[in-house]
Amino acid sequence: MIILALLTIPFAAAGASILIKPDRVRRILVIGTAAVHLSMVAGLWVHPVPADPTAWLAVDALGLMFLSVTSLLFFCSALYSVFYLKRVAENPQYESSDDDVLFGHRLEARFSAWLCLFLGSMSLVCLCRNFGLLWVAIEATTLFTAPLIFFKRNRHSLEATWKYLVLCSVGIALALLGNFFMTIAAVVNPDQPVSLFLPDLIRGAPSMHRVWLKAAFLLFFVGYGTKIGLAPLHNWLPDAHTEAPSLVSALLSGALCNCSFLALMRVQQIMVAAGLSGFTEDVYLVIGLLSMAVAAVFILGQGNYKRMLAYSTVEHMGIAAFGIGVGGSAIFGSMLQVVNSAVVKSMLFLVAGNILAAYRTKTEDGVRGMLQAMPVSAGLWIAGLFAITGAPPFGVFFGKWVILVETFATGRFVAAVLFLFFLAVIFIGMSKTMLEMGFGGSQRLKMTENPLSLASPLILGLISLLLGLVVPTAVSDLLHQAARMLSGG
Amino acid sequence: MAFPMDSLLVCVVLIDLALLAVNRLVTLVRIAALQGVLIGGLSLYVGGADAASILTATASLVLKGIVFPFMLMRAMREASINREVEPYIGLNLSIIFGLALLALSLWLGFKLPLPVAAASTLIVPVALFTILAGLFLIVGRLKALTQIVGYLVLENGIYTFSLAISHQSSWIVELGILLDVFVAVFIMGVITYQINREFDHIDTNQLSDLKD
Amino acid sequence: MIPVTTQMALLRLAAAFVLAPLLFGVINRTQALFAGRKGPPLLQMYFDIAKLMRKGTVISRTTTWVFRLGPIVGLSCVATGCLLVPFAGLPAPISFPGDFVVLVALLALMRFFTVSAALDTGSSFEGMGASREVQFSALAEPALLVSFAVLARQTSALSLSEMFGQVSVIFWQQAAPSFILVLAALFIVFLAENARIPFDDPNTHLELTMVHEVMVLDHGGPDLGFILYGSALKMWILGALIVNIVIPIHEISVWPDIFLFIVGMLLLAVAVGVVESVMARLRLLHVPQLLVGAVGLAILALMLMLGA
Amino acid sequence: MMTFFLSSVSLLMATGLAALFSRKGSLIAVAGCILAAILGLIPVLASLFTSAAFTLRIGWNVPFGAFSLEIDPLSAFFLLPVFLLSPLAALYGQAYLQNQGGHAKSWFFWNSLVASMAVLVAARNAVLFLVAWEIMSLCSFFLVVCEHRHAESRRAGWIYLVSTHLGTAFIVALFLLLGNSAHSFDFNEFIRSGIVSSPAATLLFFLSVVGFGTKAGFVPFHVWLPEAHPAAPSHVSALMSGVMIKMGIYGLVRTLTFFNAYPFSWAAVLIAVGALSGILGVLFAIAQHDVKRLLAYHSVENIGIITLGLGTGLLGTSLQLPFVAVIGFAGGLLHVLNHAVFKSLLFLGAGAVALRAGPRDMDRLGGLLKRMPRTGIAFFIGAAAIAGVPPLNGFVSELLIFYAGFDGIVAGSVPVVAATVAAVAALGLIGGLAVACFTKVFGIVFLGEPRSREAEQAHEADALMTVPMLVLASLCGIIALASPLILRVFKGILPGLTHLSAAECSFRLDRAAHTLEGFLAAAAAVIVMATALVWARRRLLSGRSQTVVVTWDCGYVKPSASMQYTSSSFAQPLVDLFGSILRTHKHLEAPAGHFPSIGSMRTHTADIFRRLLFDPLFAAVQHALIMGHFLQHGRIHLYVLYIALTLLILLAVKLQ
Repeated sequence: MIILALLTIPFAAAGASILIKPDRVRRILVIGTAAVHLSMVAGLWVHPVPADPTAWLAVDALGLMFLSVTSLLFFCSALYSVFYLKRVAENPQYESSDDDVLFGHRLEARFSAWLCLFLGSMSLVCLCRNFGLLWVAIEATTLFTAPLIFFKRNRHSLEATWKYLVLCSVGIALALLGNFFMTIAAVVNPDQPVSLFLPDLIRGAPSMHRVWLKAAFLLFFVGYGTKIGLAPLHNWLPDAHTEAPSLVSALLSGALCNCSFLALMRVQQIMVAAGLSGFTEDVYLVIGLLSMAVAAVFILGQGNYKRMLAYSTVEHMGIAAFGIGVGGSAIFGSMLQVVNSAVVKSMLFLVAGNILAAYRTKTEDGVRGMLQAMPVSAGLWIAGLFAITGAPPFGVFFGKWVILVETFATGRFVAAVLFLFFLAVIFIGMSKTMLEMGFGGSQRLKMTENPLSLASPLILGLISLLLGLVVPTAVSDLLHQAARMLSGG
Repeated sequence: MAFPMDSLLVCVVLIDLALLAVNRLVTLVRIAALQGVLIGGLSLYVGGADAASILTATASLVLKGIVFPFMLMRAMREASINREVEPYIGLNLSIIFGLALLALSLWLGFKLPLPVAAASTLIVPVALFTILAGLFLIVGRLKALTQIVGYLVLENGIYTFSLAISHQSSWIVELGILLDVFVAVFIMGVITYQINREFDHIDTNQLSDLKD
Repeated sequence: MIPVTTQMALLRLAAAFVLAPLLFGVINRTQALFAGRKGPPLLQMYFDIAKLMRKGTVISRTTTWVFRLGPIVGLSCVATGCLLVPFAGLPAPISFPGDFVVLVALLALMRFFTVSAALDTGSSFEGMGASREVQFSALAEPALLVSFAVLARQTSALSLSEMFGQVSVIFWQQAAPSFILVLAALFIVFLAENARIPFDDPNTHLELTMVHEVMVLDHGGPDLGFILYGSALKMWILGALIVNIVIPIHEISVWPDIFLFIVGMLLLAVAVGVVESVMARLRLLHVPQLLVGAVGLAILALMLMLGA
Repeated sequence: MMTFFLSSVSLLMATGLAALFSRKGSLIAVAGCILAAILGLIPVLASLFTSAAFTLRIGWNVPFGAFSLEIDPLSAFFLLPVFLLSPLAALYGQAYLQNQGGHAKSWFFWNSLVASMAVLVAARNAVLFLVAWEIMSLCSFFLVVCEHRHAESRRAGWIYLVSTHLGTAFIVALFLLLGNSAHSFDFNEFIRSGIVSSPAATLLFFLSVVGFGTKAGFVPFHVWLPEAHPAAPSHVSALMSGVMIKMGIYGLVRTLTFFNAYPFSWAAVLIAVGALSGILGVLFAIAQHDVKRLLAYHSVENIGIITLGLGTGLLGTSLQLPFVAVIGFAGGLLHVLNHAVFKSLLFLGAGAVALRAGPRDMDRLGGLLKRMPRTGIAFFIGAAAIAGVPPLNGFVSELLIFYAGFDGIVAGSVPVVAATVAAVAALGLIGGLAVACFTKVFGIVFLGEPRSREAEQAHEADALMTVPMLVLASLCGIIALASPLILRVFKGILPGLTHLSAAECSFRLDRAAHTLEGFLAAAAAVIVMATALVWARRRLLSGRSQTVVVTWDCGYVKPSASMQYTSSSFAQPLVDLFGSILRTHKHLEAPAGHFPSIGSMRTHTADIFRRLLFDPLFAAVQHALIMGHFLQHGRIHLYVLYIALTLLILLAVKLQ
């Protein structure tokens, strides 16, 4: 019941927001949807719903973990969207003529509708237990976000949207092929339909056809990997994150990439069940390190701070993948990493939105003296820098730490050294840019900071700090459960 | 049953090669539509007689043979797109690449023997080749529209592949897939239209402002 | 309490305090002899000090308490040094393992204060002298310490009294080359620390070439007296180190010991006089080389000893 | 006992937070810091005097982590400077920052820094240690960039941040390897797992030297020190230089306790590192003009001395020379305390000078002793202490190290003698050069005539600033005086390091105490004689003429303050002597012509390690990485090609 509600409410809200005329009501509707969604997810924490063994939709630990992150980030973004939309309404240069085919309605209504649809599709990703449906849901997230990225409707956002669409569609097509391969691998009796129901697949995994399963994994990996943003499949990511409105970037980075990661983890569950985790591990390790390397290369000397954050997302997805490859307790590290980096990264994107609103430039050398001009945002920005690069007392530290511990324990010293090296380079690159932005500044400008623009980043920052000071038992239990699903334990 | 099936599959391969060699945009779209019809027909031919299979196969046939070409043609007209394909990799070279990809798909196809008896042993290599040809179209052509066509060809390849497992998959999922592809192409078409408005023509080389 | 020993120790100490200025007389006399002059009287320095003690002072208005404290602390340091160094074979009044480090440190303290006092005047002459002084001493210090290391290794002792108490003919027989090298090093340090030629020319009248003398330009009266007496004691202490090694014969009996030691000291003064007569002052650039050479000599001595 | 400690830490954090949110927060924070220090000193002193260890374990739900604290004598010894100096420097800082215009929020970082150092030293779990370590680094970073409006300050902060981060990477690797072999991240497990000397252990040692050495300031990882200290407010420099860099030493020492035995080569490495740091540190210091930069280089020097002591101790332990081991470690550790006291004193003094006289360039100061008498005398005592002259505390620890070194020379085999002679000679040279350097600093800054108008108009600092300095100055004397007593606390510390029993340690420490008593006797003799001479001088001069005139000027017509020797000229002989190492840049405009008007000379000594090692290295890495930027060229069809190639390569590699 509650599961169905989680899906239907966002879709209903999407429809409603198209119909509602007054902006204020619609804004309240979006926030309300987010709040209801969040509270229902919280309800799932308190009263877990036992999974119906045959239901396509169910909540398991892995799903709940990603669902919670998504719901939380969506709530914060929805809060932030009020600030953003108000500002857009006051700055008419964002408006353009309304004569095109798709966007034949008022701007804000459309934006809210797409946001709600996005939430619905992401919830579907987290909840569904059928591979075909999972694929559909992932494709749906791609399609629903495209208009959001295109929201600013200028040449650059157009270019970004186009790249996003084409690359993700190609990726998703490959994932579809992966689905077919998986079907073939799972064939037992030629005349009986193969179920793509996750528990069935896991049950049947040990007797699957090895070659097909392996090939299916590789297709899924490349397919969903494109969406996750693993290098060298990540090329849409910096463009889309830069050109989208900041709150959309926050959702892209924190929720969308994570949902795709969840899809890949579903595949990984089958691989583990089939006893092929040895086959997958070096793929994860190599691609994970490669993602970190690519992030390091592009973060160093990056002049555009939103792009820098985008590459940091590539890095973090790389770290998560690396952790999966290392296996053992590092999987738990990956889970920690996913949760924490999503929270911090979203916070940073929201703050980046504030910066963009204040300084009207995405290049870092146009932004100086934030501490003077916008002290709270600057504080969050600098705290975010240290949080995202893995300094205690923020949560990201523990994710990296657990992964490193296991990397050493399994004797992968070269990988560990590379890991540390890339982290160091990324730290140098990010700190140089972000600190220069925060500090200095001879101009004595002082801007008023809108509380609406600060509430969401503050919430996210506090959560990250909390997760760094102590990992609550409930959270660590859930993450351990999720990790166990991926380690065959 | 093998003979007509095999010969139709060979036709698909020939169409793929033709796609690589074509210079005119309209022809490209039409050939792609032809391929869609062909594969839709194949799935009708191979699939079961139950209503669901017929429904999905017909839907795919209608979409790929009629709706998509119509949409693309309309986009071309409205955006007054230049009729040349504007290859990034020359047409002759494309065919040579295409043959190499064909060889690669055959090799991969033999590496991946179907565990179930399928309508034809050629299905896997042909499907792979169609997928690769689609990717090649995306990589090797400059216009946004050609990339949509490439994407469609890629989808065709995947659909061809599904012929191998038509008995095993669930029709609801397939419908969902079709729906997604439809929306994807629809949005792409809209974006193409937008691109054209912004940039005057749909050479994606123009779309390279965002870089490091 | 061991009264007899204490008495003897005090006696030797008294000899040091009384005889130290005589060394300057001997040096000057030797130089005069070489130059064919008559030279100042042997007791000239006693006269100088006595005269200065009776005078008033002239003090620069730039100066502070540091300036006045300089000579006083300097003299106290070397006087305490006399308590640490054994003369003529008997243990020093204050003796403990590692006392030679304290001795070196006392010289550093003296330097710290004299240099500060010199800088207190704000005069560039004195600044110049101070600058040179600290440079030379910084290099002399390792040389002195490594020399002590050689002695400690050879005698297995960690206090000056034990060390020199054990230096005997037998040691000379065992490790003569090492000892000679160490003596050379110590002699270089002796000349440098006491501002003698070839490091410094105490009798020059051109400030630009001076090192030690230029630092005390602004001192006068009793202050200058303290300084003169302090430098005499310093020469006595450093000289004693050398003479203690060169004349390893003790316990013949008390008085001959003391006599022999004093003769040794006077001969050292003559040697200094000879060196000053036959050598010119080195160019300042070459001074560090000589001091680094002294460190090298001491290290070489240690290597020889370890090799043997 | 741990309740006191915990309440001290919580008090620091709570009052620190108050500083963040309240207007009067800085006062609350400073008061909290003082109160917390008093609370914290209770278990510290209890542990030091009874050699007892107090432990505390609280559940902490983080992966591999445990909130495990222990104050054993070693921790207590390192906590001593933390709790001793932080309140003094905080008092000073309160007055100092008021003159600089607030920075009230910086007190949050100040209190967090103190708290993190306290937790760091007491931590018995690697995760807790790392967390505290990082918080310490971050807080100190924020304090360094307190005046972030100056580009120089930002640059310095960034260099510091990068170095400390890279250093931390090594420490992380160290703990990971340790945890790997012990299957736990508790320090006690590290000890129990009994790591014997082996190539793997040597790797651990290497990691700890690099990692902790970066924080401590071992050459060549010291490059951040001369940047960060001048940029930070003076009380921050005092705390960082006096206390925080010692956390690197603490880390190294704590790591040493994990090992069962030390190979000779480790000792040789430490002695070499110590000698190098000591000598190069003081040499670079001599060539500086900025007082705080100079002091920063002296931190490098003193860390070198500490390391020489530790290296000597390690040598003794590795070759079963118990006396060398005990006294070497004792000297090194005592120098930790001593350096904390006099270095923070000097930084506070330099801050007072900067505040009241303006320029940081020594060549524009002078004559301040008359204008700031209390600051001057405190600075003088600090300078004498750091120069290692008796009877102050700096000499006491050096004496112990010398003593250990000479004992090694007497008792050891050939390699021991080689190592200890190197240590002794290096220490001698360092001592001589330090005297040169600090006579220069004190002489140029406080003596002579003022060289600029600002210096001329300087006046004494507030009482809130001078009192902490005078307290520290008296500590310099008190520690020296009490040194034979202080040695006793080491009998609780050294067994873990030297692998000797407490009784064996105590026996050797008594011997060292005997030497210290001898030294105190000599010192007493100096003081008695000096007092007598002062009295005698006064008697002699009473009733005689005492004329006050200008300094003798050799007959020049118009003497002016700019004719005085400057710091550059004072240092010139030594700078020239070591020119091949220092590579000082000279900008000389020689006066020319018959009526020369303007001539000038400026010297600048950049850090060779930064200029010739790190800068090129970082530039090369950056260049190599930025070459990769062409991959993101913006062409979508090539992006699709990447995807296709990735897929094909994966298929080809993984399915063969």
